[in-house]
Amino acid sequence: MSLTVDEPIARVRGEPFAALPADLYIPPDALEVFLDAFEGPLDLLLYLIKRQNLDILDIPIAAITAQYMDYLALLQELRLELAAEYLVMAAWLAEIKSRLLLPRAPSTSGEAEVDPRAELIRRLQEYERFKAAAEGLDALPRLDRDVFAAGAEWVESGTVRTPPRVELTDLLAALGEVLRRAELHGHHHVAAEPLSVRERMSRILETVDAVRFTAFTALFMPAEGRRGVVVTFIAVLELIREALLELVQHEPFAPLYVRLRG
Amino acid sequence: MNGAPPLKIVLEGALLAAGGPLDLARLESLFDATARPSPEALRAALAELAADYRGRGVELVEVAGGWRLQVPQRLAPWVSRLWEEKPGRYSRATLETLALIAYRQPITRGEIEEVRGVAVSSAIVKALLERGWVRVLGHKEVPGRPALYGTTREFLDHFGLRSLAELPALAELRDLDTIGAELYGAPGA
Amino acid sequence: MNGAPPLKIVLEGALLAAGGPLDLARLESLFDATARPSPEALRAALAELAADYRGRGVELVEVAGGWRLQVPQRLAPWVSRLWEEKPGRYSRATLETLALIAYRQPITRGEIEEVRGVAVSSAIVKALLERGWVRVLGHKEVPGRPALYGTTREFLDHFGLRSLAELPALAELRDLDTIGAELYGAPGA
Repeated sequence: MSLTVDEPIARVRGEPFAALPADLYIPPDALEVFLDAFEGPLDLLLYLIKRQNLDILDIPIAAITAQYMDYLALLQELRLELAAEYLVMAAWLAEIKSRLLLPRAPSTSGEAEVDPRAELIRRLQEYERFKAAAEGLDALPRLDRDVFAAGAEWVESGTVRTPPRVELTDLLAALGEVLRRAELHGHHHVAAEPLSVRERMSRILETVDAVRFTAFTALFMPAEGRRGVVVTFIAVLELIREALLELVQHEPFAPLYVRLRG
Repeated sequence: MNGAPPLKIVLEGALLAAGGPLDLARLESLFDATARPSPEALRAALAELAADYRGRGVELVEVAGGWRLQVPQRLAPWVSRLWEEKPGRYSRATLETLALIAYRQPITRGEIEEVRGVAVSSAIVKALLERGWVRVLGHKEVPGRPALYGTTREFLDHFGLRSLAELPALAELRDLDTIGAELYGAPGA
Repeated sequence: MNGAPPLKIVLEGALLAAGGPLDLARLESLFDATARPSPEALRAALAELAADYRGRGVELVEVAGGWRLQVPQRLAPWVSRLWEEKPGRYSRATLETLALIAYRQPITRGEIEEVRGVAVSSAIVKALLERGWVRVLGHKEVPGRPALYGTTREFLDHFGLRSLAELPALAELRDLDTIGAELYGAPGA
């Protein structure tokens, strides 16, 4: 992340904004995207530390805490919604700072005194490792983005007599794969439609005729119950929408008929 | 990067990545308007490729949908075993076509191609029709009156389903993968 | 037909027809038991193929699922135009979550949140599961029995890795004990 000072005075949401906290180097126009730019309090702290070329193992807790608080104050001033984690971190930093300021209590238990910063440093280091790991992962050549599976058509020959067996899992995997690709590469958002509707659409197409009219009511089987009727109804609407079916009514309140378009 | 790769290499990569036929217009569209090769240059590069593949495990053929790379028939004794093995399998293209017909019926070939992003060969549709899993339900009333495909009773029987509604939802895909992996070891490609 | 084609040509055809990775066992199974090439012969033929492809629009790589033919990265500027849109970039939150699952598996969502310092949205975990890169390995025997996540073979294949050991090395954690000493003088008695 490279955020530099470009303009000493800037406008934030149209309002001139001059009262920047000391040591705050983020250009004001970047503040609005603040919460998007940082992945959380640890990410923000890492940024504050890196900006001053400090080592994680040697952070001046008072200075970093002050800067962190400045950010939070500014964000609150801008009425940006703060994730709770940022406030938890603020409380933690304040606690560490106060413990460092207090005189060291005489060791009563004989145990080594633990640096109150130790846990913070451990978490910062740990987060930094995985932040770097995520970048490393993103840099790997990825299928469909950087490299592409190479394939050529296999035209089935007469030598295979036994037809291939297909498991349901194969079919599902193939569907998953093709939908994934479609989503990856374009806007073909294939909506999940209830299959019962799709099946009913096929059934209706089989029963209706292009010449002869079929009574609308004949498409319904009351024995199927409410759900069956609804499925049929949606299927008919879908077929009409797709211009496969034509709905005809000769006069108001007369019986409805359907036939195949064309 | 210093300099673009030779035209034929770009075409080779595109044809392999597409896994289906690409026509001249599609091949042209791979290039910036300023660097677009002429149809003659494309044809010459395709001819070069075809010559390169002599004796190899791939051949370039011109079909209705454009140019397509395919595995030559003389390799059938070996390659067909890929699908003949115990969990015998159709090609990825065939399975995807079947899956789209099953889940999106009634559907036209054009609609399948739109989702898959590449042309669907007639051989695939023919194989599914011959297998008795797919049938023509009717024709869509749009220019060309394309056939509308759907699955058959036989298809349901093969998969032990009473109705299409029993087809697993896409969300179950991962679970099935896990189960499959546990039962059979790693699933094949 | 006089004589079998060279081993590497058979492998080339099979890998292209499969359109995805094939492992050694799968490649062996293409041949009659009597004519089955040794693993060494297969490896040698694969090495020959890899050499043949130098400078071409295809390359041979070994991934978790076996050997795969792929269109090399340097052709991406042209080949990716086959699809209208660039594949979506993954957010940092998604990548960090994926990295934690990859390096720290089996791991619970709570453990991921602890390292990242922020909540992990369900949408991210769901997307990784649906993508097939992550799966539930089991449940941790602690209150709530949270799911333990791990990566899949598909994840490795997708990122061109043969195993998790090939992931880029994690940065070293540095020792904390020394700081305490610096701050307080001698470590506590």
